[in-house]
Amino acid sequence: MNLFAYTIIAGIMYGVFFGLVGLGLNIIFGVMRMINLAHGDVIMLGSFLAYWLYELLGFNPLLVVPVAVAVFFLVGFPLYYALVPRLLRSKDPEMLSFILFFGVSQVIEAVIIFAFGNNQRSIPFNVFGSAGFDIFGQRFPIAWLVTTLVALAAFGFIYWYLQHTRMGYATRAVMANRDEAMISGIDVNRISAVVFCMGLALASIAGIFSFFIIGASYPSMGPELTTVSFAIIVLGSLGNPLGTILGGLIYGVAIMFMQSYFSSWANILPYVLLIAVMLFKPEGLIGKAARSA
Amino acid sequence: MCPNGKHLLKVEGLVKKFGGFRALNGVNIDVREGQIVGLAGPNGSGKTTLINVISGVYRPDGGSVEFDGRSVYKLPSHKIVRMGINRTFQVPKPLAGLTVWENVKLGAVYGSREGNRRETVRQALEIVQLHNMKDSVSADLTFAQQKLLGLATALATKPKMLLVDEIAAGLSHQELLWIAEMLLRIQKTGVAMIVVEHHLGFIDTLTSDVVVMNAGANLFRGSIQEAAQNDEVVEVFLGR
Amino acid sequence: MLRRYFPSLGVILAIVAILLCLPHFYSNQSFLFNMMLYLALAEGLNIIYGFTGYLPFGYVGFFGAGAYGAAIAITLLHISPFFGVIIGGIAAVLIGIILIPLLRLSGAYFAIANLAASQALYFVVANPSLEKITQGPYGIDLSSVYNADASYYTMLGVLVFAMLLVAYMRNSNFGLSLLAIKEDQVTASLAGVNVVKARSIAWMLSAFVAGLSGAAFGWYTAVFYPSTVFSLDVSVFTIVFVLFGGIGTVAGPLVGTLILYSMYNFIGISTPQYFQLFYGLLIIVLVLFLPDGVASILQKGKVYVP
Amino acid sequence: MSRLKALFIVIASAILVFAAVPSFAKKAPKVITIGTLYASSGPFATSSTPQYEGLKFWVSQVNKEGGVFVKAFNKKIPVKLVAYDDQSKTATAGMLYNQLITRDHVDMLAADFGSVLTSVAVPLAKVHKVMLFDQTGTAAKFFTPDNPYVVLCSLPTSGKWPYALADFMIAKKIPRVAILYASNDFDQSQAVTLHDKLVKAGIKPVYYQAVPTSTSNYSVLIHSIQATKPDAVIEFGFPNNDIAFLQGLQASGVKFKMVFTIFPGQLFELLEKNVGAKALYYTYTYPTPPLLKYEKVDLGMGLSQFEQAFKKETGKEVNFLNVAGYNTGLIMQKTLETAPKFDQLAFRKAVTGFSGKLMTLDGKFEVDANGAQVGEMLPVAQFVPKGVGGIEMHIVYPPNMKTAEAVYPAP
Repeated sequence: MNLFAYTIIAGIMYGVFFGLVGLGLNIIFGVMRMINLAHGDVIMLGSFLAYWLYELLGFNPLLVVPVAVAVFFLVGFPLYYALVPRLLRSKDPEMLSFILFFGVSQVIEAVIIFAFGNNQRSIPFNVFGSAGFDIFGQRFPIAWLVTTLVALAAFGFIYWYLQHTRMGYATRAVMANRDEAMISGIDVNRISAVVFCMGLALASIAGIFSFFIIGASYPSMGPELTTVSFAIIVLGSLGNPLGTILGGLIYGVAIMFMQSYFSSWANILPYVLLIAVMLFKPEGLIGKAARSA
Repeated sequence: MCPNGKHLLKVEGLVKKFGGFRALNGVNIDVREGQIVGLAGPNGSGKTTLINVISGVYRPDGGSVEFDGRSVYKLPSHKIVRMGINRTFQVPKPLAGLTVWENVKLGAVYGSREGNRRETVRQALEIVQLHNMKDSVSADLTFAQQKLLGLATALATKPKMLLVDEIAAGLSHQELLWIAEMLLRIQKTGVAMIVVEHHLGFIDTLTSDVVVMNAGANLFRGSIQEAAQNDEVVEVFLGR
Repeated sequence: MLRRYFPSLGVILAIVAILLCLPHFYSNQSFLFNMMLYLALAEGLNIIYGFTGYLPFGYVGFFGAGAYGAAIAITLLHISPFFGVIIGGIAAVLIGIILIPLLRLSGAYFAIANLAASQALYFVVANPSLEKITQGPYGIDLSSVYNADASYYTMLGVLVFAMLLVAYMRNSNFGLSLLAIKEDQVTASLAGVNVVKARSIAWMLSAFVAGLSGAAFGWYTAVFYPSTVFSLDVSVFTIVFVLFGGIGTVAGPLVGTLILYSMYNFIGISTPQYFQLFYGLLIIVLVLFLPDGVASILQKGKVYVP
Repeated sequence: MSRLKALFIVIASAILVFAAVPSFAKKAPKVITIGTLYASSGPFATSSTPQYEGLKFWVSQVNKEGGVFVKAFNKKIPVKLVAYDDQSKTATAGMLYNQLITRDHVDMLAADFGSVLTSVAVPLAKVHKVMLFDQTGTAAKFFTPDNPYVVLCSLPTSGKWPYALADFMIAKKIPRVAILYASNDFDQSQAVTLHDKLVKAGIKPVYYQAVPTSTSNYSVLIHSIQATKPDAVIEFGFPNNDIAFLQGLQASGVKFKMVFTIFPGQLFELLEKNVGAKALYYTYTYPTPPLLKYEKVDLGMGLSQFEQAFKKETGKEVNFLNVAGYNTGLIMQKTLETAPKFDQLAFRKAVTGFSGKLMTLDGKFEVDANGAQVGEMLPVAQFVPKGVGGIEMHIVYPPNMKTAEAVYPAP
């Protein structure tokens, strides 16, 4: 029973974090209808940024968050304008962008190996203090609590942005129908560029805290994370950013149960979930209502 | 014209739903061999949906469709095509990367499966007068030529029945006359047709047998002159 | 009628002649083997991607299924390695049949679902609870049937088969019908093409080629692990080679593989990151400026590419 | 007829003479070429690179003295190392081993690190009849009677590693044991050995589970283990698993009386850097050089001398894999020094000749008839705190090597 309770609570915390892992991919998909195949590599970049600032300057991971946001907005804008408008004009933007971002992911991986070597890196768990905290009589590392809170804050921010800002309103319009939004005078390119940067920044934030949930970081961890993220956003529902948290929770709790009770099969889970949802419930678990909103 | 020929197509109580919306709500229509039936009605009345369902592009949700004595209800398109029904599109969808010849050849190879394929392709292209462009890539054709290419591909499958969707839209008066004449020539080879058209004058040049649809059901059948006298039809066309 | 096959057959004969003669002058058989392997895989991927537009990111799944299918047949059923290779091909086709529903998904969704499927297959094969059948993660040992020359010529046979398939596709009505499906499924089916059947056949042929290649590779390598034959690099390299060469022709994937794999062999092996960086950049440039590959330069100049 | 016969004899003897001439006239080569692979990237990079450095160090040492003495030619010949990067990928490795043999025509092969990257070399060595000096590829299945061309230079085959560990636990009468292992040949063979030995002694493990080698988060697993209330937890993994396991253990605050992992004893610095010294306090491991110090040697340097010289040349502290790489060089050196003929089977015979009679900084070199290492058995060691934040290691088993009593249960 103890183990059961632990599994559920750990799964929820794990799941909230994995919601954050998928969030950036989902908002980019929502606005641009493109799958950022370099998503996992951006997460990796975030973790390496955190590692580097921690080793060099002793930065607390929480302090890395604003740095990462700034960096990815600075990189994201030129990257968007260099690549995306050209792609949108091509004859098959969906497929070509998919392949293009795959190229980007390979470049990122190679450059990071040049810069850091292919070794594993990690930040010690006790960077937030070595005390644990208790939930329902179960003890968890404090780093997990911090990570969960950061992920929830990110979701809160996206909710606030979409529902309570002018730009968020325009973003929702673009998500609903890009062409109509363009006709009604919204600067679709500018919105897309901002959301693209936001997606990258969110991915990098997930990367900063990945040490405490996923374990050590290494340059070639990207592709697997991209697949897992895609499974999560398909579960939640594609193009609906807030639905991502549901996908994350299902994934988190499921994987924790697998680890507790069928540990040797745990790694197959995200892939089977992904295929099953795509074939049998392609609109995601929240369904049409949420999707058309 | 042979209005007394035997029944070729028989549609009864056909239903098609999109989510909660019933785009077709119990349509009945029958067409005899070699007959041209005009299909008119306001936007959104379900004309194109009907053609999409009969040709297997959409799957129906109820009713029955019989062709040549056999049910084609819920069959996939290629089977319906091989049984002898084909169609054209309002917005042409040629295989843009292939040449004109290859487009039509595909129909001759997979749709009709009989006769001399080369000859079939040549004849189809001659009917629509695209033979001199047979090696052009179809993406390079004009809008009107692409429509004709679609018609030629359909003809290459040797249909007994053609569903012609708004072929007149966007064409000049001259082109209209020429197309009407061509359709009549095709009919003479024994091909029945349902001709969907906004342009009642165009239908008038082809047939005196018109079906008017409204809100996913058939409202009226008769000649154009009778239709003009019918209050319901007039109301539907002029708006409530 | 058969004359239209001549250019394609010419290309195939040239490749075969080179691969038969080269081992007498050039001693690095392993390089030649791997070159043939990627040539065959590139043509196999060309069958499905070039002719139907489905990009199989999980293509390595068939490769691995072939390697394991053959290895299991050889070690458990004691079948001769040559027939083992054919069984490997069949194993891949069986996996292909299971995955046919994925063809309902379009574009990028198909690509990702297929990737997930190959990973799932990898984890099943590598799972220790299947140790009795697959040896789990502990790997396969075929050194008792190791035969470098026999497996070399088997691979050459697989390559010839793959090239002939593509030559057939390039010149036949069946290939034309697949191109039609790639352009527009509705129009194709209204021309009478059985879309589901045609693309499933292309899918299974593509799987068969990858399965045969994987099986021949397994035989040649003799000792391998799940991570060897399910490595995502196999998919990635093959896709990059095909994209670079150009799809839908016999020669395109061959040219792409010959150039890039040679390059990989000379710069990639000593410093793999340089090669990774290079092909990453190459993909970006290709997508932005030459989405149809090198062969399209010739085709734009109205040159026929076999 | 007889004329034909005579012609035949002439031709046959001519062929024989031509075939024989090269072997008579076999001249001493200008250099002895040794082929090897290393991984600069991928999961094995952290282990492979130091092993390669150790081998390179040996090459530079012998070349400083004018080369290695080759008995077959009765003179010293310089050594040339031909090395390629396999990126931790077996497919690439297979191709490169082949290239070393068929294109570079190396005189001897040294395998890359570990069983996975060694596996592809074993059948190639057999087929091409080239001696493969297996450095750390400890899978038992490599060593078969039909393949004389492979010799394991350091560490016994992995299934033999936990012998002392099992005896230690039986001697301590630890009743409840949990075994968690990563599902790969290396770890599984150890888990199986330990499990069987314990069961034989009447200790049935309360938890015995495989997890994927890619497992990177052990916190839930640690709680499942805790639920079975074990006294001792044995985790067999690769370095990444051990790091993740120890991190998870520390973060969860769960305590066991005894915890064992493999790699702190081989890659101490890597582990300490990633998990911190505190996480290692009172845990157990297999000690290897340089933690285990062999100073009296028959060939090459003793451990302290090696540590100094290596640091001087590379600026790095020595770890086990540096020792293993250097040790491989020494075994090759001894082979060349004692083989009377310069051919592969003579090399193999020479190895059998000095097996059991050679002491190096890696311990006693002894192989069985199939070439598997049986000499360098692994004791059990425990880490204990030393001063403020420091750490040191005591060998606690077997009794003849013991430097201190085990602190059990862990405080």
